[in-house]
Amino acid sequence: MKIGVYVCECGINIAHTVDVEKVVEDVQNLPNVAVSRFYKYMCSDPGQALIKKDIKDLQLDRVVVASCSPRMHEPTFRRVLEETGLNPYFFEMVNIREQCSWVHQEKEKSTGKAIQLITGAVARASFLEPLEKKEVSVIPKALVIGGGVAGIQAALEIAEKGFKVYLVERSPSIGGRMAQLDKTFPTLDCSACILTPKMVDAARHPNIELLTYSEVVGLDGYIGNFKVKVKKKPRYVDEEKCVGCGLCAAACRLKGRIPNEFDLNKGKRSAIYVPFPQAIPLKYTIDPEKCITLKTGKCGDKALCVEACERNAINFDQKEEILELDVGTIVVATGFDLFNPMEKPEYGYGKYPNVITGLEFERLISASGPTGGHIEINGKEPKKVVFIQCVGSRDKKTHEYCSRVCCMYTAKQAHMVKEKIPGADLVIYYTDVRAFGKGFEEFYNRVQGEGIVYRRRELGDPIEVIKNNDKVLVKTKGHPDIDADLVVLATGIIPREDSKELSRILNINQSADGFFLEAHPKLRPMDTFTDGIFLAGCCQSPKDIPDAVAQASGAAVRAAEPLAQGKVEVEAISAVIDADVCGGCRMCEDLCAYSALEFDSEKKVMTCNDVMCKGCGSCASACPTGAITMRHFDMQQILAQIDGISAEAIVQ
Amino acid sequence: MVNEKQLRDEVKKLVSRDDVKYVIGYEQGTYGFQVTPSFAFTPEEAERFIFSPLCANNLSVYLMLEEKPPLRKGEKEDTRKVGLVVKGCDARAVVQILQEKGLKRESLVIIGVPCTGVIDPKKITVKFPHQIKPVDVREEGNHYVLTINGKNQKIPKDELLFEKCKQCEYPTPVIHDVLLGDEVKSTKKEEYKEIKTLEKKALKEKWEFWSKAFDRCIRCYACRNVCPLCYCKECIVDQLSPQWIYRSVNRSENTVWNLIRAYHLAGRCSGCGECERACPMNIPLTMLNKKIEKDIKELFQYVAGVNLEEKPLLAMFKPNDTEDTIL
Amino acid sequence: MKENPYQPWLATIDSICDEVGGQRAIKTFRLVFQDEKVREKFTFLPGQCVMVSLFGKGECFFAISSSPTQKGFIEVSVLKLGKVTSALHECEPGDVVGVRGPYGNHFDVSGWMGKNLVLIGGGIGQAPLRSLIKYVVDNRKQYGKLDIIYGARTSKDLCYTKDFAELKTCEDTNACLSIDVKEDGWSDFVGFVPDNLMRVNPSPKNAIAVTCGPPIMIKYVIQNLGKLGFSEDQIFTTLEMRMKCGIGKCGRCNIGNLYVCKDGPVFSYKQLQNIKGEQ
Amino acid sequence: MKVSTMEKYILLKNKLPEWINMITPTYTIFAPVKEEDLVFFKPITKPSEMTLAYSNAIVPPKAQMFHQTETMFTFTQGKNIRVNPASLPDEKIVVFGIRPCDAKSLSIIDPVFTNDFEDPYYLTKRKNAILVGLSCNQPTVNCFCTSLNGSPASPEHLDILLTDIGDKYYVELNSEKGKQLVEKTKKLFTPATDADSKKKKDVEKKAVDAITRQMKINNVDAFVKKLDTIFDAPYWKTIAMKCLGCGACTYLCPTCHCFDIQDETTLDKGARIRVWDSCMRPEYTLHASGHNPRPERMNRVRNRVYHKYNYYPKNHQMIACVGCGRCIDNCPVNIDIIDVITKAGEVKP
Amino acid sequence: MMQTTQVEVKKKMKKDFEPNIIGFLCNWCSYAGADLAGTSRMQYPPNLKVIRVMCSGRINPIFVINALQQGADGVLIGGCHPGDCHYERGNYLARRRYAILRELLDYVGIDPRRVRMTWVSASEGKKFADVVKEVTDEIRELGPIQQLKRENTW
Repeated sequence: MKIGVYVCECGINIAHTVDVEKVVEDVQNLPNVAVSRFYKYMCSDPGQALIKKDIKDLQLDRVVVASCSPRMHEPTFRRVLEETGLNPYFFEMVNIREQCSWVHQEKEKSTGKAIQLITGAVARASFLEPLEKKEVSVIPKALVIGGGVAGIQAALEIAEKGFKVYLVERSPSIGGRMAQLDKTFPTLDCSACILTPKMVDAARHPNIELLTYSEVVGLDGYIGNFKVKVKKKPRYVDEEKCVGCGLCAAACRLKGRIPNEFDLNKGKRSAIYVPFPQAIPLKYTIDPEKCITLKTGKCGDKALCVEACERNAINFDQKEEILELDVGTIVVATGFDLFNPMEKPEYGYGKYPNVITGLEFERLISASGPTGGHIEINGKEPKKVVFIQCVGSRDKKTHEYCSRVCCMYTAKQAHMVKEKIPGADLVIYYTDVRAFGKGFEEFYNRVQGEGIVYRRRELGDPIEVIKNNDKVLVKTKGHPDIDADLVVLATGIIPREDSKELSRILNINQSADGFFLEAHPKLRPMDTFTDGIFLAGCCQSPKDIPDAVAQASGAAVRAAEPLAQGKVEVEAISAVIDADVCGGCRMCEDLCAYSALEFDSEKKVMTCNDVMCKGCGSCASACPTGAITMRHFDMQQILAQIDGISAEAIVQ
Repeated sequence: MVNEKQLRDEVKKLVSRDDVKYVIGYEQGTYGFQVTPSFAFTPEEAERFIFSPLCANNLSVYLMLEEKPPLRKGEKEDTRKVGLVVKGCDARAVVQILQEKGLKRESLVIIGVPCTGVIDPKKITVKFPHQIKPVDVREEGNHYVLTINGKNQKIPKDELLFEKCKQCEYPTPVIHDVLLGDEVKSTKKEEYKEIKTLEKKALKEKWEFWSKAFDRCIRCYACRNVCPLCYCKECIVDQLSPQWIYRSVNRSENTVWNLIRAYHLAGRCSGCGECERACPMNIPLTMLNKKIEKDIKELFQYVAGVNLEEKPLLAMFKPNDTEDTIL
Repeated sequence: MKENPYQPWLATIDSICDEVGGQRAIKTFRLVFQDEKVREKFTFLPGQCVMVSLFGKGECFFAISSSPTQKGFIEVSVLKLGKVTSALHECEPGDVVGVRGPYGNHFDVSGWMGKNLVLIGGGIGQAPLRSLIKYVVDNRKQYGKLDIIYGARTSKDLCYTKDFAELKTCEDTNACLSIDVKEDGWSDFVGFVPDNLMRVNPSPKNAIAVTCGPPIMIKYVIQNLGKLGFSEDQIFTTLEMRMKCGIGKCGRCNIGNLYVCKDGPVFSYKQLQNIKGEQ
Repeated sequence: MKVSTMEKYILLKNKLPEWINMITPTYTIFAPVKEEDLVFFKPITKPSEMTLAYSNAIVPPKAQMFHQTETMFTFTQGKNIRVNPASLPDEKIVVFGIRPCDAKSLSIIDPVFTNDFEDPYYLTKRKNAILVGLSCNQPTVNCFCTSLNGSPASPEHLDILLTDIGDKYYVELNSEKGKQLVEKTKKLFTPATDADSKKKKDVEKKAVDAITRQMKINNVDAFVKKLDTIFDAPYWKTIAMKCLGCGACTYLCPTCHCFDIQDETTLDKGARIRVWDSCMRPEYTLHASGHNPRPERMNRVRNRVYHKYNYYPKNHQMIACVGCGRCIDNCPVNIDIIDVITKAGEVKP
Repeated sequence: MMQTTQVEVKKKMKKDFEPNIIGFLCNWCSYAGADLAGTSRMQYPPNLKVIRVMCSGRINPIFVINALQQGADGVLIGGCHPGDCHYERGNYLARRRYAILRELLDYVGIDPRRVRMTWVSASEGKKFADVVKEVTDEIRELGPIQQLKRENTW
């Protein structure tokens, strides 16, 4: 056994607190260590070449690299071994940066810890077994969850590469949040004008299958072979027959009496509806909670919509369907929710009609909105408008992060007010204006130049909105009170309410803020920790449209890769069952979350499906007979690692 | 207590059946108060069967102990049933084995004996250390009547009973095909008095108590071999690579062996106390097993060996399992 | 007090010869004692065994597969099977092992002088025979006819192929190889070792037959030797058992009252027939 | 070693502590100590620690010569492999209060550790040990030493035998070693009278009579031959049916001497140790190939019986059993060697 | 007077004592959390040495016991928060095993504070650092482990 140990200085990241020279000297004496060296950047080309040369010259059979987190460079170094013909699993990585040099200051102690960690790794390395990478074939289809701009973009890009895509959207139409916006900053393009063609493209694309009014309710399998359960809710309208003429909605007894969610309840619709005129697909949907027929079984003598529909598209007998889709990869683009300002009662939202949110304002000024684009509050055009930024953002009590878009949309909205009501008086309460994107600063300057007043307030300073006849009084520390006609709250972007549930269904992680967690914040921003599932748009973190679209394109590329390859490598780390030792108690069967363990009723032993097994090891640690070996984390390896770390000669 | 004639008749009936291989019961041992396991293949052999308050052994251990040498060419597997005499606690071990699918229910014929407690041989030999000839022991109310050298001796049950029997919650076998005699209802609740007393002691005292006990351990593994639920094909202490527990007999390894043994029975131990009875070094092993039994009752509301459909304790969870000590 | 019999001498692996690859790999290790005095003092006869230690892993009992006529080293052939043998297979030349011995009895090389020898081996069982063959070849004149019958499952499972290439060119030596299943390019016998024995058809006259190999092979070889007219005391074999001490103390390698490590490993068929005990 | 004429003395019971105190500086004294209703041979520092009112120690005093765990030597692993011999203790010990049967057991296992290869660990301790026996006045239920030509008061395998004859001990010096031990403390001893000798004989007879269980082996040679004829008898299977395969009988047997050798290591160091092993375990004979010459409990139970009553007599001309009864006392399923052997005599070949 | 000095000496020894703590961290949450503590340069004591496993469910109670045998003064098990396990349920299973083990250790007289379990998510770098501090302080206070440790008299 010949082990090579390589200690990385990582510039000075490691070297400034770990005496790498001493480390190298000490570990040189460990059993089986044939060579130990240090180098400035082990992951660099020369660093890798150094290892390769040693493997060849010294015939090393195990390699230990002490550098950064294995979550960062383990694949890099495994490749080094592979390129020299050594099994990549003969590699062990020691984390002496994130978990040593960066977190300890005393040089002596960090050096000691580094030696202990490396000793553990060396001890473990001599028990490493070669593992064969497993390949599975990939179903050349993808699933995109969420039909907002990110989802649409991702779906289109994958479809363009020639793969079938299912685009699942829970609401009756795709389009998402962007469809609700009026104009986009900083270019002031009409949101609907740039989005609608994309929606149409998606609907028309031969490779895209739209599954609107549908939700993902279950996921099984693994990269390349996911089995997705999609619940298709009944529209009570035959999509094949419906042409979107709207006669039904016009006939509905409840016409104009139901608040329209798309307009944030500011407009009204019928019980049979499309959320907005440009909806895709343009198919009507009956709201089961409102429709008289569906609620009472009877709607007058005859349901008027049925009568109105010339194509007999309405079908009250439609049932919920569960579709099973087989896909190879998944893009999650489920978007975001907006902060509910009721959580901050001091702003008076919900109490006074004069206080609205930014998105409500978007509907208000939208030409297709409930007021046809006319800004009015209590039936009057507001003269004095106050914008308050950072509502539910950058706030330790609610959401600590910056939502990234509020500064700019507030500027845009202020500009829109100025454009529509030139005489209006506008005040924006801000803390910092973050105008970091392309054209942002310019836009901000332009808006300021329009006579809009920016008033700074510290984040901690309270703003209070109280009633003053049919106006509201905005009281702010350090500024004179404003008697406003309209207050627009720049509410922040928050994770969707159901993201916890979805994270469980998909088995992906959430970060502390509740957004889905990317595999690496810098280098793998589109990946999740579950192979084959990628992230796009605001479900990962707040973004503006171009960022969401860019990430969607990126996620699409990542998701299309395995589809194009046709096969994919899956985790080689899996459980193996020694049939001679297995007692057939089937305890592990219940433990496995992936149904990877199956009972062979003939031989009366358990068997493990390598591909299904994710390598968690829960079965191995519960197996009463010790028949289950967890590859790469077997008992022997862990025992040796404990031994190495605690070796008295080293611990002292 | 059971009518022995009834027992023998039942066993004779069983062994006469074509689908029964043999029946495991008790017979008179070779000296004094000894009772020994007995295997009846024929009705004649069933004549030896007895049942008395001395029948302490948990015979279900033999269910998993039967060695089946590889079949020769043309040889068919013997799938005949095995009959077994069980007391309350023994039956729980049977349930546990069945639950763990170690055996099929169809492969057993269970003769249940409602149990009013058995005598701890250690307690009785202290009282009669030189008894060589077999002794007839009967139960009369709260007393045992021993006929020694023609003379009757009355001894209060409490003085001779196994501690485990004093708080037995399942005196009537929870599983059986035949039940001999009337059901015995338990009015007792396991109180874990001894366990609770020890729990409350200072760490140092506890360690003193146990290290002294474990120091005596000679690692003969009688505790393991006598346990009906220790039936792994290869026990962890016998494994060489990796070798978790060294074969050296010293305090560290002995402690670990005893802890692992107890832990391995978490949620499986039926509380028959055979480990402690078999231990030649008088290590209070049931105090370890009972401790875990108590904990899992309190923490997870789990009782081993009473329900055939139950899933293994450590193969499942409740989302609201205890979080008390988690940082 | 004499030397501690449990304490091995250190020996360096001088060279390693890969005999057989795959799952049941066999390697032959040439071991050289580090201490020159030990090198001189260590004498043995064919059939004897040594305990080889891999420190930290344990010890294993192996027949010496080199001949006493080869000086300065000993060789052992190791089938990769358990913890120690697997670890041995990981060793490289220059690695240090422990060796103690020689143990056990040996082939009666002096008693067999002048006799014809029929040596029948299978698989790794050839190891002790190899020692004997070398010994006989090196003392060729003192022995009669030499028939060597050796077989394995496939040609790839044959050990000591280099030796056999040489043996085939030796005079007065009849080396007959066999494999169980037909292979392209195989010109020797195809079939089981006992069948090859019948084909070779050695005469029992003034002959000694020695057979080593898997138990099932030995069983049929002995049967066939009987058919050929060999008597019980003309047939010898070596036995294997799990060993720990190698010196008749630890108890496990007994067959009846005999200890394989001390009273064996060489037994005559006659002896074996009279032992009551599990083999 | 044995002296031709045995010297006989009297030691008053109240002088015993003094005697022990006098020899304590020179010898480590292992004496019976009570713990949790059991008696163990343990090193004592003062006489009050020991108990002489005991039947026998649970673990036989073979453990004092043949440690359950013994470091054979240590080594360094890794690049510089070195072997460091374990230092053999030169400590002189006295096993005080050992029963005649247990003393006999040591004589029985001596040849194993001597044979062609001397076992330094056992023999060093054996040679450094003085066995001061105590006659067994009150044999227990399962004592049967008399069935095997033993006696509860035989000085045969001892250096010194003490017999409790009321208020004093009858002391028999049976070896040079024994003599030497007494030599320096002579003043505590007075020569024994004929009356004392008679008293001892009476005590011995009483003890012999108290042994009621008998194993029926009339003639050792004949019995060995008998066993040869019933090796394949189904009898062994019926015995083995009950056996659980635990090692209690073997570990507690004074003549069982099997051991296992293992390497125990840390990262860079290690030791080769030996530990008691038991032939009742399947792993004991399991080959690395998976083949097991004694695959079933029947094979192992039979091997145990044969080892003591057939193989051992064949090799060493004595039965490897002293009749201490420990295996009977401690078998959880009442496999009773007296019964097994007696019945084996009745089995038809 | 004499007594106080002894107490002081004892205290000092405790202070000087640097416990050896082994941390078994799951790859997905707690190991990532430890990495985050690193990238955020949060300082904590160097006594904890991490062994990475894929899931806290992999942690056999024997690992813990063995660590204590091989010279660890304490063990920390890190897993994902309940419900967040990358493998769905490994942490739940680990939690049960841990609860029983801890009770058992306490019962035989081994201070249960030597074996701790924590939930650290990938985003809880601070929590990780805090837990390590807390555990290290606690075990330093407890002193070197007296029980279980292999003596290796050789």
